[in-house]
Amino acid sequence: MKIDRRFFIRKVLAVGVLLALPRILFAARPDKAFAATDGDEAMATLFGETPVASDRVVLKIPEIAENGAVVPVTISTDLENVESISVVVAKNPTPLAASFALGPRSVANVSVRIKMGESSQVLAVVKAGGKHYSTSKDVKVTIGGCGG
Amino acid sequence: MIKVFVIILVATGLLATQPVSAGPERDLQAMQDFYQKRFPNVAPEEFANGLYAFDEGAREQWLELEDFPPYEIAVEEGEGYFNTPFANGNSYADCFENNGLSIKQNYPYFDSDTSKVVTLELAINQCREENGEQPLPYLRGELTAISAYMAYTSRGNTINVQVPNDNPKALAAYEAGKQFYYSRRGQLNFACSSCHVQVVGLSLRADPISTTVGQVTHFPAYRTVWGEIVTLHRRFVECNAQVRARPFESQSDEYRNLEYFLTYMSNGFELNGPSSRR
Amino acid sequence: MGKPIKIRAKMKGDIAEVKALMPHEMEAGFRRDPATNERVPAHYITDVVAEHNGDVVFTAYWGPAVSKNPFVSFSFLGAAVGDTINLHWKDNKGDSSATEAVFK
Amino acid sequence: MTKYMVPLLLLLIASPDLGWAASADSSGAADKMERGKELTFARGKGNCLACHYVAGGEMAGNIAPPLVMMKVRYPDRMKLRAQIWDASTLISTTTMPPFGRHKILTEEEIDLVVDFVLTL
Repeated sequence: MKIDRRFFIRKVLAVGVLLALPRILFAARPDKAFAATDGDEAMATLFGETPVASDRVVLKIPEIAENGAVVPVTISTDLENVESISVVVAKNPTPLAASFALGPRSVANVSVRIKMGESSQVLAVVKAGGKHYSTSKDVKVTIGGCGG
Repeated sequence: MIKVFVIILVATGLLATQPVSAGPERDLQAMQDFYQKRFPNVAPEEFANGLYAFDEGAREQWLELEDFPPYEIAVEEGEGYFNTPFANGNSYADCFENNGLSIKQNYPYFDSDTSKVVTLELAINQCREENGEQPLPYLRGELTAISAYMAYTSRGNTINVQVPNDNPKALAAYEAGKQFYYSRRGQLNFACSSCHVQVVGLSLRADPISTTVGQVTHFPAYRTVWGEIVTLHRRFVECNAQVRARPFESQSDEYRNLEYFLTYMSNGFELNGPSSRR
Repeated sequence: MGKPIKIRAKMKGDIAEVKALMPHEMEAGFRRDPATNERVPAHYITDVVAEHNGDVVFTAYWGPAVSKNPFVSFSFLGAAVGDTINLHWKDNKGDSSATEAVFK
Repeated sequence: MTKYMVPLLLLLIASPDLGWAASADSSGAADKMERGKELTFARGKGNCLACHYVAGGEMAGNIAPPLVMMKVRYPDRMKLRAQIWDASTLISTTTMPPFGRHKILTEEEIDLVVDFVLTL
């Protein structure tokens, strides 16, 4: 496939308007879980339990990340009543990379691009109906060839 | 995962080791034939996508990035700079053919008056100086963004670099660029061709090596390793530094000639820049 | 004030799909400035909130491991062509940015 | 000393317990082997993984032959050393950097790398 010019349509649909931030919007970020330096600790803090492995959580992430600075991740699930979706990179200095809070109108399908310091297990954790479910994948981060 | 080792016979022959003096047109044909033979399953126009032409895993990640590419930020900034008039009231559009839009396929070109290769970045700074503005630094920032915007307006156009038959100096500049590409340099003793011709498609650690043809189509490029958009010459600087050679200055005669040769080797390809690369 | 968010909002059947790119350094705080050898302080987006018709339909909490110039995409139900989606972010230094887009 | 290196290493691999004991009275041979290994892997030094598969290294390149059965392939240690020092003397078109001729590694470092590589 060729890179299509439609990849970005100029002057896209956005109208860049700067709005005043309503106070109420930002709910409590789980700061403690983000500060955790150990994957298990982050998950214990965030979830309060060990997630159950489930193939209903779908984690799309490259097997070999071309560049650890930008690793595209997509997490989706067909579980019902999804409350949150989180991404944990076990070997990152602070393993919790992102946590998404969903609402009743959400479609449980989220994409984000993350950094990985080194090859590591990556976990996608979905909270649905009060319980935690996870899928993990081992992702290798490429090492550049030139010695510089 | 252990990669399957591929034995490379020294079958790449003259193309791999030393340039044959056959003139630009025959060079181009030989180069394109070589890669087509090396990658029989890759559609010719795919080489414009660099290593993503033949590395499936990397390609998928690249397409993910292209879905909402980070270089859009630079293109938009570049458009803003491009449309901001100089102090004298003129603007970039006044310096270029077709108001500077959709023209990148003609760069670089050989300027008979100065007997030098003129790149788009050089022309942007010349335009500034002619209008009483300070030239911009070449390696990053505003100039790269302007170049990215101009490249963007040229997307889909076919690269059409000329080496005029009637100008021996143009041919000499082309040959100098080609010589550069095939010359070993640096402590590690690599020529550009050592990797991009001789062992093309194989992997240096986990990095597959791209083909010479199609190498320039996507510049300026957003390199995720740097997290910013960079010019072709910045890439040259990095390549030279990586083989532990002393890099030349951006827009030096050496790099301009190299760009001339390298862009000629992509004649017939569509411009698809800016694009994202590792 | 942070840089403007780039956003696309599109109806795909009854699913409202939002994609956004947010120009931001996302400095993790581990890197040293090569010139001064000083540690570059962490500077990253911590919260992203999307609002549709007064409802918060999506919230992202981020750490420093989200890539530079972050990209996010999410989807929800109950929107229609012509509706507006508002997107806001704030970072750990108190900067913020907001934008809105109309579903096509 | 070199001729003892291979059996010693085999011993180390076969039995870590014995390996500890052996390293105590091998007057730094194990240390040297460790340094050779480091130089082989280090990006700024041998960086052999850029092109060669080397056991124990991750994500090796596939540009050049895997470094396996080296003792069988190079019964003559000096031939391996010469290859690392300047591979272009054998094949002029080689892409292998001339580690000795271009002083990428010192003579001493080359010896350490050769000794390690011969254990592969």
